[in-house]
This record gives sequence, C-alpha cells and structure tokens, in this order.
Amino acid sequence: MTYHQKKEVIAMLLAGGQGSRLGVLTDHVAKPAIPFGGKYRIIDFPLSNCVNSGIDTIGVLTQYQPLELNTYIGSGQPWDLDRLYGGSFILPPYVKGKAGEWYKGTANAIYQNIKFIDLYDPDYVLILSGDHIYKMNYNLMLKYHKEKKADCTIAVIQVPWEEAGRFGVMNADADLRIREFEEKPKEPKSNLASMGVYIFSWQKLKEYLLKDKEDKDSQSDFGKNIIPTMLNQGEKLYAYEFKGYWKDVGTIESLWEANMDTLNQDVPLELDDPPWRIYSRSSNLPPQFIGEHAQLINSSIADGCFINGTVENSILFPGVQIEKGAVISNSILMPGVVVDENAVVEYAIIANKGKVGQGVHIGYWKLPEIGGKHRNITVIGQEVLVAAGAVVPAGAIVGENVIEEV
Amino acid sequence: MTYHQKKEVIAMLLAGGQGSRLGVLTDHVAKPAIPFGGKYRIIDFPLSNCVNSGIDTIGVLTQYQPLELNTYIGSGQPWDLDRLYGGSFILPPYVKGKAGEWYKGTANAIYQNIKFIDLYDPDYVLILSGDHIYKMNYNLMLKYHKEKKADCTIAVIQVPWEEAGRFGVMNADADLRIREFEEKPKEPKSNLASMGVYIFSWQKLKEYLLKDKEDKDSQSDFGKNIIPTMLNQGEKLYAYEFKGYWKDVGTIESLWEANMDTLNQDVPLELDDPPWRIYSRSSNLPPQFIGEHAQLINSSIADGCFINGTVENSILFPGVQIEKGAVISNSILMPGVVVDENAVVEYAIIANKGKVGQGVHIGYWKLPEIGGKHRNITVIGQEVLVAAGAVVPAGAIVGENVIEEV
Amino acid sequence: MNILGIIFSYSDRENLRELTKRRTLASLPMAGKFRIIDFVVSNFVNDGIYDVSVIARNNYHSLMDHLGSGKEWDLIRKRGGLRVLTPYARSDNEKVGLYRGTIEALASNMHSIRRSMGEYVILSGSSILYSMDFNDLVEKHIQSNADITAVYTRDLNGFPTVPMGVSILRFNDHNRLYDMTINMEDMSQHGITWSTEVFVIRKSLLESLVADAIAYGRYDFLEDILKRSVNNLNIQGYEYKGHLLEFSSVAGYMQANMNFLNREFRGKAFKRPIYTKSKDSVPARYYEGCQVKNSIISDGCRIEGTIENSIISRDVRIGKGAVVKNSIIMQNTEIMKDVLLDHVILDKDVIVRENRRLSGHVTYPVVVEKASIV
Amino acid sequence: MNILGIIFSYSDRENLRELTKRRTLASLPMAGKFRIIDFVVSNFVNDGIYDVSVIARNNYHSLMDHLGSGKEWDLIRKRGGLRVLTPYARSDNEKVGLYRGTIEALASNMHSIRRSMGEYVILSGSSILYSMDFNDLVEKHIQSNADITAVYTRDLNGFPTVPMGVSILRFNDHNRLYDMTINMEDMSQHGITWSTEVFVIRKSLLESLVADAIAYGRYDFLEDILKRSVNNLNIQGYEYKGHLLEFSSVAGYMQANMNFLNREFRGKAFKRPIYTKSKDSVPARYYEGCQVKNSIISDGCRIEGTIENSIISRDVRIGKGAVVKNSIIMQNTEIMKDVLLDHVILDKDVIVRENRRLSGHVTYPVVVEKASIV
Repeated sequence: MTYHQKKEVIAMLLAGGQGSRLGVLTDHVAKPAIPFGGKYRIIDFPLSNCVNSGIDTIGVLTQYQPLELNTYIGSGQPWDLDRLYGGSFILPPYVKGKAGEWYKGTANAIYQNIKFIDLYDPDYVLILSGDHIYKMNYNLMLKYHKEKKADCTIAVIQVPWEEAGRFGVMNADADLRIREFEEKPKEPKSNLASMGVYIFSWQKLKEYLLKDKEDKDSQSDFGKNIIPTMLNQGEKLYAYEFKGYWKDVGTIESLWEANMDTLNQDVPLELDDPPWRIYSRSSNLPPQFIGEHAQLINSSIADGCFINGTVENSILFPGVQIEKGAVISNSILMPGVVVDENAVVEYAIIANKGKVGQGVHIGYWKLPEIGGKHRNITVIGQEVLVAAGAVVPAGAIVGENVIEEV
Repeated sequence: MTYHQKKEVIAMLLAGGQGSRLGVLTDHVAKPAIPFGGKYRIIDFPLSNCVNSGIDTIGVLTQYQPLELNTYIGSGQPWDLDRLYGGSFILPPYVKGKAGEWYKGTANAIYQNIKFIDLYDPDYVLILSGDHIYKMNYNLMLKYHKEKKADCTIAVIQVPWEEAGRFGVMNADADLRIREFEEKPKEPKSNLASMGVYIFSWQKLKEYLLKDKEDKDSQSDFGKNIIPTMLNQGEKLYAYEFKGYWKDVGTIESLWEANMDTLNQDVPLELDDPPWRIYSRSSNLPPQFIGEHAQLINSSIADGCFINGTVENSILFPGVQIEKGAVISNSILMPGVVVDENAVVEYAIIANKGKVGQGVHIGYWKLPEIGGKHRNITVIGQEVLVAAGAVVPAGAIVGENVIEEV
Repeated sequence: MNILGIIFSYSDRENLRELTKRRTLASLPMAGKFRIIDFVVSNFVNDGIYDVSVIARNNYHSLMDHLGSGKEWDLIRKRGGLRVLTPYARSDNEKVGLYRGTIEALASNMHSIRRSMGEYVILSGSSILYSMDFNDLVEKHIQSNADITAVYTRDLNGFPTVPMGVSILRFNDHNRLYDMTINMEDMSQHGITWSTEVFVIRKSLLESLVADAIAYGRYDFLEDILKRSVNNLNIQGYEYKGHLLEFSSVAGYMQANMNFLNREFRGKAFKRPIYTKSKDSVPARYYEGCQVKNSIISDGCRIEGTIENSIISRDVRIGKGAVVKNSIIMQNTEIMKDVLLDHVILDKDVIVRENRRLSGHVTYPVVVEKASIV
Repeated sequence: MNILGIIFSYSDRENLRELTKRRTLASLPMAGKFRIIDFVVSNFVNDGIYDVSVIARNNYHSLMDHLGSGKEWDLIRKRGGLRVLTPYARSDNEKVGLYRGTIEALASNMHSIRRSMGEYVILSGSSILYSMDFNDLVEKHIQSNADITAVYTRDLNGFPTVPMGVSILRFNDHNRLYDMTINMEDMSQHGITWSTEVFVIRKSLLESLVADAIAYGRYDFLEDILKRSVNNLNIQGYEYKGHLLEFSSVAGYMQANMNFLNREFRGKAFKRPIYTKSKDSVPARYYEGCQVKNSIISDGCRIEGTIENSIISRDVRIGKGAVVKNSIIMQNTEIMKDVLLDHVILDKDVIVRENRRLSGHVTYPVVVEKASIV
C-alpha cells in the first residue's frame, strides 16, 4: 500500500533564465534570485503569490547558475513550503538513459518534467516565470479558468498602446476568448499583454507538449509554439484580465523603476500587506543603526545597515554601510554594500558586497535632469571595488574593479 | 555586514551515476536511491555516516534521474540535515555563462562545484560515493589525515587477493604512505582496495582540480587522473585501513548479497545500532499485519506490509502484500510489491510496485542448488506486471510486463 | 474556508486505570505504532485543516514529547500549525491545576484561540475515535444556518451497549437538538442518537458563549452551554455513519485496538495516512521458529516466539517459546523465553522474565504498569 | 564533547515592574528585535551546543510563543534540540505553581535532563547577559579537575556598582571557591569577584547533588549546593573578561539596552549571529521630514518623526512631529503626531495619542504597560 495525494493544481516556475539584459547583475546569480525591494528577491513574488493563493506544490525549474537560488529556497520553509506532501522542489535538467538534455525552451522545460507533474496527478498546472513583480491571487484566475471550461487561460494586463509591441499580445473576442496571439507584433491589434502567467488543464497541456516534442522545428516555447498551435487546433483559450501592479523587471531600467515604485505611495504595490504578505528568507542580522550624521529622506532601509550619511529616495538591503558624509540618492544598494566617507551614489544599482571608496562619485552626470527623464542607471557588479576618488559616469555598467575614472 | 560560518570539513557525495550494471533497477532512479535493507536506500549509509561523524554539510552531486533522489533527500530533515548553516544541498550540473556542462568525471563534478565548497571555506573535503553499504566513522579518518599531515587520505579495505583485481589497489609502504595506485590491476601487488572514500586537504585538491581542467586528455576521474598525478608530484597520500563491513553494491548479485547480509547475524552489519543509527525517510504507513496463514522464517518485514503467505530469508519493504499460499524465499521485495495467491518467488529482486499474479513462478530453476552456489538472481523492474500463471526462469531481467513464460 | 481544530486531550469520563496514571488519554498507544491523538490530528490534516490546538490539562509531558514541533503531522506552519495549550500560572502566587470543566479550559486558552485565523471551530474529544469528512461537516453546518452543529451516531454502531457517560442527544423533526442527557445505564435499544463529542461552531460565537458562561460560573460545555441553549440556539445534528472506537474503560480500550485486526476495518481506518512521530526503528525481524498469526506488528520488533490476535508496538522483543495471545504490547517491552500472556496489556518499557504467565479476561484484561518488571 | 545547556528563564532577584507582569524575564525585548533569551540561546548554538533546555516557571506563554519549535535557533534536532520545561500537574488533584527554588526546578525536570546525551551541563541565568566561549569554559573545567566551575567577573565591569542581589564569590589562591555571599549593598570597591550566574558541572554530579538536596528539603542552587559544598567539592573559578549586561531593575534594563548604541559594543555583541523569531516584516521606511540620530531601528517601522538615542523594535509607527528620545519602544506600538517621549519604555501594542507627553528620568524611566492607550 502507498499513499498518494492528488493536488488540484500545482505550479511550475520557470527560473532557469539568465536574464542577460540585466548585465553584470546576473553574472553570478540567476535572474529570479536578484534582490528586490530592500529585503526580497524577485522569486519571492511568485512563490508568495502561490502560497497566498493556496497553491502548496511548486516545481522550480532551474538551469542557469542555480547555486544561490537553490540555497535561498532551501527547504521552502520561509514561504511555508516545507510540507509533507508537496512544497517546493528544485527541478534541474538531468540525464535520462544515456544522455542529458538542457532545457531548450519554456515548454521543453515543462516537457522534461512531465513525470514530476504526474506525481501529483493535477487537474491544472499553473505556469509562472521568475521575472515579474506583482501580487496576484491565482486562485481567482483558476476559478475563472474552470468557469470558462478553458483549456488554457492566459493572464493579461492592459498596457499603453505604444508599448504593446514589446509583449505577447492577445486578440480576444468580447467573451475574452483568445482568437489570436501575436508575439511582439509591429502593429498590435490589442493592448492586452500576456503576463507570462498561464493556467492549463494538465491533460490538454501534456498532449500538446508530447506533440511539440515530435516537431523538430519547434523552439518549444509557450508563446511561440504551444499557444499558437493550440489556437490553430481550435482549443479554448481565454484571457484573464488582471488589474493591479505588474512589472517585467527584465532590464536594468525596469528593475530600477520597480524598486523605486515601492517608495511611491501612489503606486499600488504595497509590500506591508499582512493578508498578502511577500515572504522571504531573513538575514539574521541585528537591527539597523542610524548614526549621529544620518539624514534620511523617503527611503527603505533593511536590517543590519549602518547609516551615517545621507540617504534619499533609495533602497538599502541588509547589511549596507554608509559612512559619514556619503550621499546616496535614487539608488539601490544590495546586501553588504559599503560606501565610504564623502562618496556620492546617484541613480545607481550596486550589487551584493560592492565597495565604494572614499569620495567616489557613481552616476556622475553633468546635465540637469529634465522633463521627468532621469539620467541612465549606473550598475556596479557583485563584489566590485570602486577605489577612492574614482568617478563613474551615469549609465556605466561596471563588472570589474575600478581604480580611476571610467 | 554578513555572517559567515567556516566548516572544518564538508562532504561531497557523488550521486550522479546511473549504475548501469544494475539493469532495470536503475531505469527510473539513480543508483543511490535504490531501496536497501527493508526500509533504507543506499544513500542513507553515507548520509548517516556523515551525520554520525559530526559532518553536517554535504553536497550531493546528482545528474542521472535525480527526481526521486531529490524528493527523498528533501530538506534533509530525516538525517538531521535541515540546518541554518550547512545541511544537505543537491548540486546538479548547470549553465554558466552561455553554455551548460554535464559532470564528465568524478573530479570534474567536484571541479564544477568549487564555488559551493568555497562558501564554507573548509580545511578538508571528504569525497564519498553513493554505492557502498558500510558504517564508518569519518571523523577517525579525518583525525588520521591530520596526524599524518596528509594531502590526501584514501580509505582502504583488505579484500581477498583473488578479488583485488576488481578494485583500485594501493601499494603502500610500512607507514601506509601510498607509493602507487593501480586501477583494476591484472596482477595486484597489494590487496588493499580503495573504498572510494577520500579526504583531501581542500587547498591541495583545488590546485589539482584546476590543473586537471587544463589537461585536455584527462577523464577528470579521481582514480584515473587526480590521484596518480598527485602521486607523481610527490604529494603525501596515505591509506587509512578500515576494518568493518563494506560492500560495493554495483551489481545485481552484490546488491542481493548485501541485502541478505542484513539477515545474517554473523555478518557485522547491524542496522539496529542506536549509537550509529542509519537514518531514512519514513513511509507513514501503518504497522504490518500478519494474517492467519502466514509463515515467517528469518525475514525482515517493514511497515505497511500485509502478509498471509510464507516468507523465508527475505526482505520485504514497506507496503508489500503477500496473499495466501504465496511463497517468497531468498528474495527482496521493494516497496509496494503485490504477490497474489499461490505465487512462488525465489532468489529474486522485485522493484517498486511490481505485481506478481496468481500462481506465477519467479526464479524458476530445475536443478538443485549445490556447493554453496545459488541460482542466478531474477530481477523484475519497477511497476512491471507478471500476469497469472507466468513462469520467469532464474536469472531473467524483466523490464516489461510479462503475460506468459519468458 | 478557515477552520480551527480544538482537541481536548483528556476526558472526564474515562477510567483507564494504570494506563492514564502517567499520561493523558490522548497519548495512549493505539493500533501498534500510533497514539490516539495521531488519529484525531490526522483527521484534521487530511481534511486540509492545518490550524490545530490541543488542550492539555495534566500529565501532558508524554503528549508534548510525542507531538514535538508538529513536523510529522505537517503542522509547522506560519499561519496556524500545531499548538499544545497547557494550564499555567500567570502571577507569582497563583497555583494551577485542573480546569473546572471544558469551558474553563477554553477560557484559559482564549488568548491563543482568538489569534487563530479560523472562522469556524471544530471541537473534538479524544475518547471517541472517528474518521470523518470535516469539510462536509462544516459545509452542512453553514447550509443549515446552525449556531452549533453536534455530531451524533445512531443506535449502537457496533458496540454491545451505548457507552457509559456519553451524551444522548435528542433531535426534533427539524434535526434540531431539544434535549441532552448523560447515558448512565447499559442501553441497547434502537433509535438512540448519542454524541461523538465533535461540534462545529463559529469562533466568534464560541468566544462569547465561553465568556458568558465563565461570568456566570458555569464550566461544562455540554451541560452549561449545549443543554442550556437548546431553546436559544439553533443546535443542529449531523449524523456520523462510519465506524467509531470508544475507550472509557480498559476493556473498551482493548476492544478498540482489536478492531484493527479486521482487514476491512483497517482498510477504512488507514484509507488516508495517519501521521505519527517517526522513530528510525529498523524493520521487524522474524527469526527461525516464530509463529505469528492475525496480529499487528510494528517496526523494530524482534520476534522468536508465538503471537496470536495481538497488537505489538515498536521495538518489542519476544523470546523463544514465548506465547502472546489476545494482548496489547506497548513500545520497548521485552518478553523473555517461555512467557505466556493472554488478555494482557503491557505498558511501555515492561520486562517480563522467563517462564512468567499472566492472563486476564476479555472483560477485564490484566494491565501491567509502565516500566514494571514481571 | 556533549554539552547540555540549561537556561533559567526567570530570576528571583528581578524587579522589572510592569515589564514582567505578563512575561518571564527571558522573553523581555532587547536591542530592538531580539529578546533576552535570544542572546543566551545563540551563545550556546554559536558554540556548537545544540542541546538546550529552558526552564520556565510562570508567565511563560510569550516565551513559548517566541521560541516555537526552535527552528530559528537551528535547534530542531533528532538528538538534543530545544526543550522548554514547564511545571505541570502529574495527577488529577495536584496543583502546581512556583518552584521553591532552582533546585526544585531542576528536580522537577530531571526526567528530561536525564535523557539528554550531554556529559557536561552549562547552567545559565537570564538576568546577566554575556558573550562567552563555552568550549573554552568546559575545557578549562575539565583541565582543572573541578567538580563545579563558577564563572565570575571582576570589579565593576562597566557598572557603577556591583548589581544588587548577585553572588559575591571568593576564591583562594588556587582559584577555588571558599565563600559566597549575596550582594546587598552598593559596592564599588576593587577586587570584588561576582557570579555571572553561569556554572559548569558534570551531568551525573548535578543529578546526584539535586537528588540529595531535595531529600534534605533544600531548594536553592547557590545557597544550598554551592555555598554548602565549598569544602567537599572543588569549585573552581573561571574569569569572564568580556562585557556584561545586567537587568534586575528597570533602570538597569534601560541602561543595558542603551549599550547597543555604542558602535564598539555592538560590534562585539553581534560578532556572531544572534538568532530570533523571524517576522516577515518589511524594511524600515523613512519618510520626508523624519530625523533619526544615534538609534537602533528594527524592520517594519514607519518613521515620520524624530528619534534620538533610542531603541525601536519592530513594526513601530512614529508620526509627524513626534519626538522620541532616550527611550525604548517595543513592538507594534503606534506613536501619533506631535507626541513627546523622553526616558520612556513603551511595552508592546501601546498607542500614544496625538500631543501626549511622557517623560521619565534615567534613574526612573516611565514604563507604559503592554496594550495601553495613552
């Protein structure tokens, strides 16, 4: 005898991407592991959404630099995902028979884990990705999927028409049944963009995954292959409109913006939201200390920081140290960054354990910011040292130690 | 600020091998996940040895069919390896930069995880494999390694001279310093066989791993490359003689033997040994029930079994069901196997959830066993059904459903 | 739906002699490797209720040891999880002991109950075991607009008589409770509906009923809330039709265990997993010459003798020539050579030396106290 | 080396007024997000001692809530781990309350202590905080062939006077204890050696000393074991040279907290991690117009006002125009607009309404009880 626990729905989180548009930020970690919002990482959002939506079984598909992500997720306990049945599972590519196969496309990654999914015999599978910031109740979407008796439901959000061309766009009828799906169309016929959140009826998805595997020309991608094929075959695909904050943080600029959004009370992305908490693994650091010479304006500062300079419109992750006379503005300082005396950091993202020497100027820009546009974001990579006195101009992407002006 | 916890020694467990000599038993699972001894899996032995030796940080290198192994290890809690600092970590191959790299040899697998090891800044690294059954205090070996001021210490065991040629053999001087290492020599000069358990001083190992990476001809294997190179370079390698039960379970015959050894009170492999417990993940099944018609002789039976037939010199894993009139002898029945009425199973290994129909005869052999030799072991693969009335002759390896005599 | 489970780990109507001298009822071993509490808690967990409070009164160390962090019942949770609520002194010169009744027990732990996110509460005792669909129960509770739903069973449900001390519940045609009495005789007639000690109530209502009762110096949930409120509150019945086990006496406890020797009963009882503390025991070992029939054997046992119609817990050793019949043998017991036991309950850590004979009767099993040497 | 840590979560010599009215000493908040027990338990865990028992007496619910399963201190272990030992009634008509002294507390929990694999026991109080190398301590204990090792500090160690109620220990030239007295005056002279309430003893010796003392009706470890045994037992001293914090009074508690505003002190105190219950709070938010100087701020705070020389715990809101100086503000407190607080301790869940002013003195801080509304 054996016990078997069926799950109505399980989630598969695609966390294998490198996120190459994030440059030096993903040199050492996969995109979903990038710190966000002062104490979180990007992956905390889909994980917390799942748990808050009552979905307790999540396969996390990893491939690129998974060490930090795996260690971060660990047993899943911070997200209450350390369960007897279900919980979080890291699913790397593996060798089967004689040879191994890397995950080639999003759909191929799911294909290779059919066996895992079948363990839970789910009716529905929720497909998520690890590069969006949003709070969403997937359970409502599942309800909609069931009501519509859909084969696949795609979460969509209205985007400005001029940006629609950057997304996968749905052309749906009045009932929201999807008639056409265009990946990054030049002339979008709709401004309903795919959020990269799909619910499939599992048996249907499995059928299409198996078919897709036979198609040698397929890139095995949901947006490019699976969904267009399903539409062609007349399957029932519905759009589910999400009305809330949602942001793809796949670029330096959008990552910076989404972080800044957490400081803006007009943006509907409240992190301090007990009924819909975003969980994360805590740092075990003591509380922050604010020194004699600190000046704090509209900023978010985490445990373990030591602040003795000026911090404005900035987000400081755990263990950041700002010495006397230093000025940080409109910047994101990831865990363990040290900024020495009299340094200036403006419009910058400094990755973990970056060191900014005395009197350094990061994000230097001679012209005034005009017309709501800000200077380009400067990025300093993980553990990079910017030596005393150096000047790093706005927009520079610094992956190696700097000893003088870039 | 960040906290960092140095570990004196961490273990790296090579669990990626397919174990192709185990035939159908490894069709669906990696070798270390194969059930052993009534409720364990092979990997329980090195994991429990580590924990009992006070080693609490273990990287488990997986590559082949890791799903079941990963799920089995989970958070590491059954082995008390769910720790804040350290614990158990699954380390699959991954993509770095543009391309991924599979683990090519044992040393290459360690090479690809240098970053992981360096996180713990260990003085020593213990290299283990997942295909041996033994109880060993690695801490004593580490003490020896330190006393000898060795660069590498290799655990060895005396094997019968006639078998020495099947192992990696050490030729050591009186002080046990290794002078020569021969992999499967035709004419062994020693009967000290390598147990596949190494302790390296980490800085030294790292140096040789980096060198080995440069060598295009290397197979990146400890036995074939790293150790011979270190010997050539005059490094200090010592043999550490282990005196206890040790068995490589890489073949059907040796796996069967090692299981049978747990039923033999003359063999020094006591599993019921509280100070040196072998931990495993429990099954959550109710206790076994022994019915009216059961006859039990020298057997080991696990939770969740229902026994109403005869069981002799056999090992029954959790949830096995033996109906009335069935006779099981000298066999290993893995979790969830069902044997119907009046079936006979002799000298067989039946993998998980195998089904043996009414009146089936498995391991059929017309001649009497003579001279201490037993008939060949029959293997029935996972979830294979042997339909009522079928006869499976001794030595058959059955991977697919059988509807009549093989 | 957010549901809080509250389990009373003790019962005022039990007389289990030496068995509950050093442990509370709910931590009594059951069916070999389990304890009573395992069945109750697993029923909640299997129905997706992960917010469970266990109210302990005295003698609760074995219960707390057993439940530990709740890990094995999947009850380490950020929201909800397992709590064992024990009586405690608030100030330096207060003494605590028995609660004066179920209501006082609830009132003393109201600070914790209040904090739960549960909207509904399922109350359960520990002296009657069931296997119930709690989701259906709560759904029916809501549909019927009941203030309280009382679960009952009808007739004898496999028992020779209605167990002593249980509450006889009487419902009118609208399935509404109108009377409640305590059963004090060996009733065996038809048409009786009696309480399984499981109730559903909205948490906010429970809070106010408990506060009221305490204010009036009333302490017993059944007498002082249920019975007094039949006119004011809509107390609906919900019939439980499955198997029941009951153990307010030693004979009843033995009988309850013996039910597990029945294949059909076992099939139902273990249809869903019953969680318990894991022990890292080795599989049971059967040696040459042993004879085992119609018995439950737990892991860690080493058996050389004869066992019939018995329930054997973990890590029990039974020597050559020993015969154990119709008995319950608890954990870590050693039965030496040529011992004969019939209708005996051996508590934990007992040693029975060679050649000893003990025999009781089905109506009065011999009980050997924990850690005794016979 | 197997070591068992035993921590007394309460102290008989404390007078912390409202602060310990509803909680035991060890669960008092400290340094913002921590509680006293966090420092003591973390010292054990950081020294590789994963077998820790906390003895509770009364008012321990907040302590148990805080420690939970021990997960956050890395103390869910198959061997050892964290146990909170509470007094409990064994039989139906027993009442329990205060232990009559440390020895009775140990005796009542001996069943659990005996089961530990620890060979040596480190006993610790909760009213003196230290940061000690326990491995060195036990090594010295073994090397010196001591029966008991008593940890002491010398002179004032940063305090204005030797704290009231601590034990003055007197050692001879061989570092052996020959006398012990309780400090009852404001001593400030040199050459005084006083107890940090940390002791090492072989577990088997502790067991027999406790059993003996109980047999003779003796209840206090210091008076009845230590002092009485100076001739029979080799009680060695071990000098602790690091910083100490002590809190037997409200002023002392305030002073202890204020130490954490010193960068050097903080550096030492947090050289190794101090574990605590994790809370899923958001990072602290500082709004336009806030002024914060020389203060500790915990996560979840929302600050619009002015803070100086203060310790602010988690989830505190400080409104526009409010000024908080030289104060300790505990968790989940709301300080509204234009409030002025100076030398105040606000307990948890307090609300201070607009424009209120409270000010105490460094020798007598104002304490506002938990959940008050000012």
